Amino acid sequence: MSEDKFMQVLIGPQHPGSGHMRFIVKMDGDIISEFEPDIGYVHRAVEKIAESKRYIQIVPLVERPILADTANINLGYILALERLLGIDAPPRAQYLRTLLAEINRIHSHLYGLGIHGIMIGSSTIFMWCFADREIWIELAQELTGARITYSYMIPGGVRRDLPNGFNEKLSKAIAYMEERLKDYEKIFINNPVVTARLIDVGIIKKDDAIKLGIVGPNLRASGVAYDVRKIEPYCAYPEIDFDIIVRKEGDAYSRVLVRFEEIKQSMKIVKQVVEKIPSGPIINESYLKLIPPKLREKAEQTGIWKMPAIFINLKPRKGEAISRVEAGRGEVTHYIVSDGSPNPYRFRVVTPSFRNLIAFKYTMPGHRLADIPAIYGSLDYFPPSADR
Amino acid sequence: MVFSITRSLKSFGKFLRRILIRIIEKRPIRDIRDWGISYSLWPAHFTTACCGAEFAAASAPRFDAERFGFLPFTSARQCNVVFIEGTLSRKMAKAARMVFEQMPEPKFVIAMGACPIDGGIFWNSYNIVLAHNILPVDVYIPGCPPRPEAVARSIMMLQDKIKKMGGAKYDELK
Amino acid sequence: MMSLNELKEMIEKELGALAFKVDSEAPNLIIINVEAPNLFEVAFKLNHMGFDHVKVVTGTDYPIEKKIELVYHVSSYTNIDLAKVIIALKIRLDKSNPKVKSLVKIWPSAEYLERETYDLVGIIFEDHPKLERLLLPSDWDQIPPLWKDFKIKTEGIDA
Amino acid sequence: MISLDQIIRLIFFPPIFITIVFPGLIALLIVIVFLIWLERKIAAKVQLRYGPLYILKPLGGVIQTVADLLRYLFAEVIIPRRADKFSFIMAPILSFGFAFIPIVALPISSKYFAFKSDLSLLVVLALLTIAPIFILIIGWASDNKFSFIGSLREGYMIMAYEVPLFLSVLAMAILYNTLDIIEIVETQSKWVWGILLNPIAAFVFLICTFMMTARFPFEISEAEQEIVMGPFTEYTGIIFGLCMSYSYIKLYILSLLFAYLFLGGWYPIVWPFTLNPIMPGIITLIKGLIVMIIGIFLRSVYPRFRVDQTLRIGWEGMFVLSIVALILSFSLVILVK
Repeated sequence: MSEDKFMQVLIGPQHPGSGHMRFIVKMDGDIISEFEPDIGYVHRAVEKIAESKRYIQIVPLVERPILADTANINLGYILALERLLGIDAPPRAQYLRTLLAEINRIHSHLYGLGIHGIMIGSSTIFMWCFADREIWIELAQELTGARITYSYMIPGGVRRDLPNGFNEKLSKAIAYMEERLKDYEKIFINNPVVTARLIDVGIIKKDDAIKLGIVGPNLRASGVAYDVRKIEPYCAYPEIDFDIIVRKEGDAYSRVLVRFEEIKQSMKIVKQVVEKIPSGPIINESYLKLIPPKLREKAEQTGIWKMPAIFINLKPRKGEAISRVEAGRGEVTHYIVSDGSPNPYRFRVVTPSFRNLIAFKYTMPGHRLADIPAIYGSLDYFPPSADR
Repeated sequence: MVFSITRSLKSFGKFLRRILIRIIEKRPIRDIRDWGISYSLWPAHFTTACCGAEFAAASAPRFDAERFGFLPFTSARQCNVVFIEGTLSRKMAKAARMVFEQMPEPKFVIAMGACPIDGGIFWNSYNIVLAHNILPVDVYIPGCPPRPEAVARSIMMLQDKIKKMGGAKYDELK
Repeated sequence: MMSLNELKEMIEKELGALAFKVDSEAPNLIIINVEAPNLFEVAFKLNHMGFDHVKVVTGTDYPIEKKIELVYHVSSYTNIDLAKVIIALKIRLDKSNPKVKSLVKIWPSAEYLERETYDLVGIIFEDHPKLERLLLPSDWDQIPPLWKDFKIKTEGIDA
Repeated sequence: MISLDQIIRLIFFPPIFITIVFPGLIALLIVIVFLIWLERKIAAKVQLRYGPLYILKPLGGVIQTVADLLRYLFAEVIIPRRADKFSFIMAPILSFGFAFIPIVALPISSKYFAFKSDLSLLVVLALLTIAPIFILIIGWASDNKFSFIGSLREGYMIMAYEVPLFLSVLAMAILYNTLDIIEIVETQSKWVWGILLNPIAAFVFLICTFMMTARFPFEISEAEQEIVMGPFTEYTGIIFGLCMSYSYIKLYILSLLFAYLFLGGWYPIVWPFTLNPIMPGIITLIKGLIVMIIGIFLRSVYPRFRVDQTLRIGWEGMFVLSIVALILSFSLVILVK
């Protein structure tokens, strides 16, 4: 223990409430006076490795750091790549992308809600969220063939068509989830202990949220109606009706509520997507041409497409492209610099967790030690995605 | 004088410890111990990378690793399994080694995912460490990320290793 | 609603001689090329216009020209019109002496982004509140990993 | 030669039976093993899981805690280099001991007890208050910041739960006009159960029990996500086993005390075998178990409070309520007279 009146506490990386990072906390009694997140424990150099990989190989690479929200991160990369290639996905593919992105958003929010629950000691909400998350994971698995690393979006389209009987399963899942959300309200949202722990804790005011550049539900909980899906609509979002959930308080509880309501909004979107989805090809015609007619016929019957061989040697034009996508945790920005070769010259991805990191430093001071997990959970921070 | 007493006490302690270990390693006691340990594998809360998401799913209702007596617990001191969940970065490798050394014996290591085996998709990264370079891994789970069923399988494999192959040895006998 | 061209003209008028080239490549992107000494002033004016946060800070190494290109992608939360575009603020720095004035005072959201750029690309931001290693281990002693002369293994024959 | 008869008589000799069999060591061990399993199992049930299962599938893995105990028993005991070795080892043993000793003062029935005293209720409570002091010593001896913070939290909590607890017991003592547990139970058998006479005191006692035994939502001193394992962060092996059982022992004793004070002790049914200590013992145990199960069930409903909130509940909620309970008791006594 240091001699002055401050005590320095190091929390993590092996700590039940830290995740894959370390907090360097300076305590004045029970009050935090300085808070410094020490990240980099999961830094695996995605950006450097991407420079050694072909464009299509980066699709699975960008997913790995953000395992809880792979579809959205992938979508962002594909959008940036498509801008470089000057190609666009057909309408059906756009709807399928939206479908997967929203399913992923639901289970990403459930993940965040569950982790937040266990952070303040409610193991039940953790278990429930993770149990119900499996339902959405299974739907996505049915659609894409993988549990969480979908690699579903490819330049110019998607990998697979909607499987048979998907709509019934989806409507069943939505009906079930709506019932469950009522249970969540009983055990978590309206629990007196939860409200006592979260209300007026970790307040980020509107001005601060803008200044610090917070993203996603955390930003919207502070009263800023910023959602990339509305500001710069991509995929099928322009044709779909949904609301941006905004709350004014900016405390940990309102962040939970925003996430909670967004699950409902996502289910609304998913419902509309399966109703409105147009028929047609799922890959851009210019790539479809490259598939031999026999294989193409077979693919149209089964709905499973084999990727054309050209994908290994995609050569975008020289230049750069930036894309932004509203992922579950917030805005993902992909920035690609191409020099015309099959490998990107520079690949940059800024994930929502990395943008939210700054919130730790400026929100925590003034709170108690016991508030660290409450605020940490409410920010829905996913360390591997911040470290990349 | 005092110094020599403490030294002799220490050596007596070591001697006692060795005798105790000999007794414990005898047949009936060893079997009881192995049975107890194999159903009480508690990993420490130590998430090294993104496979942690699937690890969490493994202890969640659909897969429920607690059926095997597998309970993620708080600190290294009270646990006996280090669960390497995915890539070990250089910074994290130091922590992993420290966590392993803090654990009381007998202790085990399960390495999850392709990254601890050979680097996986990050094989050419400058910042990763392979698990076997720093820890004696008992069970590997291949996959990127492995499914929660595979995690459950790894627990059963470790149980078998302890029960049938005498996996739970104290360090002095290894 | 403001069209992209109107916005471009507005920015050109606002910045005047400070920016030597303003153009737009994509429908949502305006690129402003700036000389390093003018960066702080340009950023100040952009912030005044309503671009209130930094999205991305990227450093790209160009070894042949011995330059490092530093890009700030800036946008707005408060102004819906401005939110629809992203401004790329580009500065070219000498690789031998990559120093630039930090923009944290103008955009606090750049703090960790700049720190990461310092960590991985080696650009030194003057006046930064805490310019230390972020992602790399603190005992890292090699050249910044995102420089092109930092080689990693690649697939193929040379692997 | 000692005959079988003598052995039986020795076993059923009250001081031995009470300390060794019931409610002493053996019953305690079984109850703790059962309780920890039940805690995990109930939580699992609420959480749509199975909980511990494969260790003994036909009985739902009821011996899971035995396996955990075995692991603790055979695990290496690590004493950190910077710890104060003597107090590091002695403090948990003593806290375990002092938490256990009050059992001696618990009677099984009006004719079967280890010793009869006019102040047996006071003895139990007084001995129980000693144990937390060793938790403070543990925090100091471990030289770990989390242990230190955890034991400080325990220190803050001691006052907050003990004063209302004592006041609620005092309220009941006024009502029964005695401090002897046996007489308390006998009085209840003549009137009604204490929980009906003074429900406020019962409520305060129950909440303070959960505070004292670190049940949710008052699991403050061992708050996992904040301070790892609280005071016991550095402990390994069998000593950690002692630490872990410490709060369960307290829960056990306080639950039995709750049964004596508020639930009529061994007296719901008039049993025919007066000499037999088994029947009244079982009845008391069942009543105690109900209280314990309520305590462990709360885990799956509530998250945990912050330490300042808990202190506020202790001082502004429970303390005031316990005063109200005192007034209620006074007025009842005056009314009856």
